[in-house]
Amino acid sequence: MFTTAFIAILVVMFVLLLRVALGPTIFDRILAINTFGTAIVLLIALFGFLTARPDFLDIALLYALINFISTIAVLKLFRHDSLGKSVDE
Amino acid sequence: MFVVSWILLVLGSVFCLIGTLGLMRLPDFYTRVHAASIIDSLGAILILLGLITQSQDPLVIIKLILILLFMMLTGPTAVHALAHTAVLSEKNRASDQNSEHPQEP
Amino acid sequence: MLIRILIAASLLLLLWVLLSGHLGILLLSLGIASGLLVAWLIHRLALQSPNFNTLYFSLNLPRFLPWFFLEVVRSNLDVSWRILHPKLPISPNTSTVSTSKLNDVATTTYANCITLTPGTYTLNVDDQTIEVHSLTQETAEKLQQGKMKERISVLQGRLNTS
Amino acid sequence: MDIETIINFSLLTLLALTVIVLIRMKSLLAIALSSGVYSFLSAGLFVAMDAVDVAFTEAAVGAGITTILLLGTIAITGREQTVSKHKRFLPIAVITITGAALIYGTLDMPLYGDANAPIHTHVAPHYLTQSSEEIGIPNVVTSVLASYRGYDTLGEVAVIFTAAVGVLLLLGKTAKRGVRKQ
Repeated sequence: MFTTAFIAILVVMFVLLLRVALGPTIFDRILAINTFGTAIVLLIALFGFLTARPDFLDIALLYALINFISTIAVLKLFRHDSLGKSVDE
Repeated sequence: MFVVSWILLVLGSVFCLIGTLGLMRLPDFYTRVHAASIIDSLGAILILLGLITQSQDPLVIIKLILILLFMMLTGPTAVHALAHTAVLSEKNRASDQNSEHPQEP
Repeated sequence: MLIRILIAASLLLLLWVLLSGHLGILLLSLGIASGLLVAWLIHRLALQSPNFNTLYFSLNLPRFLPWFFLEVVRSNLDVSWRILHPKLPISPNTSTVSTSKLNDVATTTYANCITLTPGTYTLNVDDQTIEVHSLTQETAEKLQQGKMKERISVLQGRLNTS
Repeated sequence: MDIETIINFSLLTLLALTVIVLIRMKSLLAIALSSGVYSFLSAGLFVAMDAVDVAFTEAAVGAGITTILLLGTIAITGREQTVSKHKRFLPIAVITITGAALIYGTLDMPLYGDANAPIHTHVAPHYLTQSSEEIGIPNVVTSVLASYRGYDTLGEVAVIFTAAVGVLLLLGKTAKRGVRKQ
């Protein structure tokens, strides 16, 4: 049961990586990488249940947050050419 | 309960796969965002709900709900920031080409 | 000010307990310390919203969520069907919806809800309008009817519509 | 083939593919973000190997801080990769020899998951059984790091602190110069 979902997520990850490789614009790549983070969170959550030890959820939780931070950081860099400026400018 | 969880997980996987199919099939970035948001919304929700119905430990359920909550809060913000930046950079490029004085990055 | 920091700290402590599941004196005191530290940092960053609208809003949220979940399912099915269709029946377009009479929290929620339902996502938010990219003409028209906005404006209550 | 083998193979394949994608890309921004994918995947592998704490560190440092630092560096330098004109023979030779030496080194190691390996028979059983009484912290790895090997950790923290100061000095100085330009 978990195996089905797990394999589906693995397939999703392969295709997302293909999208990262193909591009064509940088935004396509960032979109694919952001979704990749979601897939990894689901993968780790599923993995905990697959091995009947759902202690791994803390990591999934951490990933859900970190994925967001790095996406926002790269977009801020894209818009302001710097990470230091405040958003109000 | 077992059957419910099984259905939720399989449905979630199917939606994730449809989302990736869309990511490959749809013609440009702005339409691909819609496909990616299938994975981020219903794919993730159904798989996490499937896991929630499967677990007995209340701590595990709370953690899964928190993951779901964080995803639902951060996902749209990231997508919006991405799309907004894409629009801005397209506008910048257009104005650069009009003035024929491309700015140094 | 102090009360607000303490409220935030106790909420964070609750989160700490829920995540760790241990109730020993050492771990609880560590949790209290980190809760206070984070609450103070949030206060320094001025991230807390200046009024209690947020609280009222959150308490009303359970009334909105079931309807919203159905909406998410419906739009997912619609977009999935269009992706699977061999001819890709899409007509991407951008439109604007007004956010008049919504306060800041409600506007943010509205924009996020629009993004969460596949088929539509927000491109730009300003004081009066939200710019939306839709996958098809129909979803754009459906959004224009303003059912979701109605539900969200009910959420924020009739008193503080400033 | 059991499911764990499939997981390990798929994750390793994805890891290799990510590296190929990374090498092929020219935009440094995309590369910085994709290195986050690499960290995510390797942390997934650590989870599959039961090294949850390493996975935690990899997630926080590899995917979080490293990406931000790389982006900060890109903000100061430039977004496009400049292709170097150096000869490629020497780097390939160095990498091949180093890689071969590392693989040769692993041949002496005990098999993966071997219960009779020295690390499982020396002090590990003591830590696993006694740490909750002796230290009183639920996570064994934390009590090993912070108590049994406290001095070791202190040294590590000093090293990391020095590295952080160095990085901040490098990044901070140039950022100030940028402000002066405006």
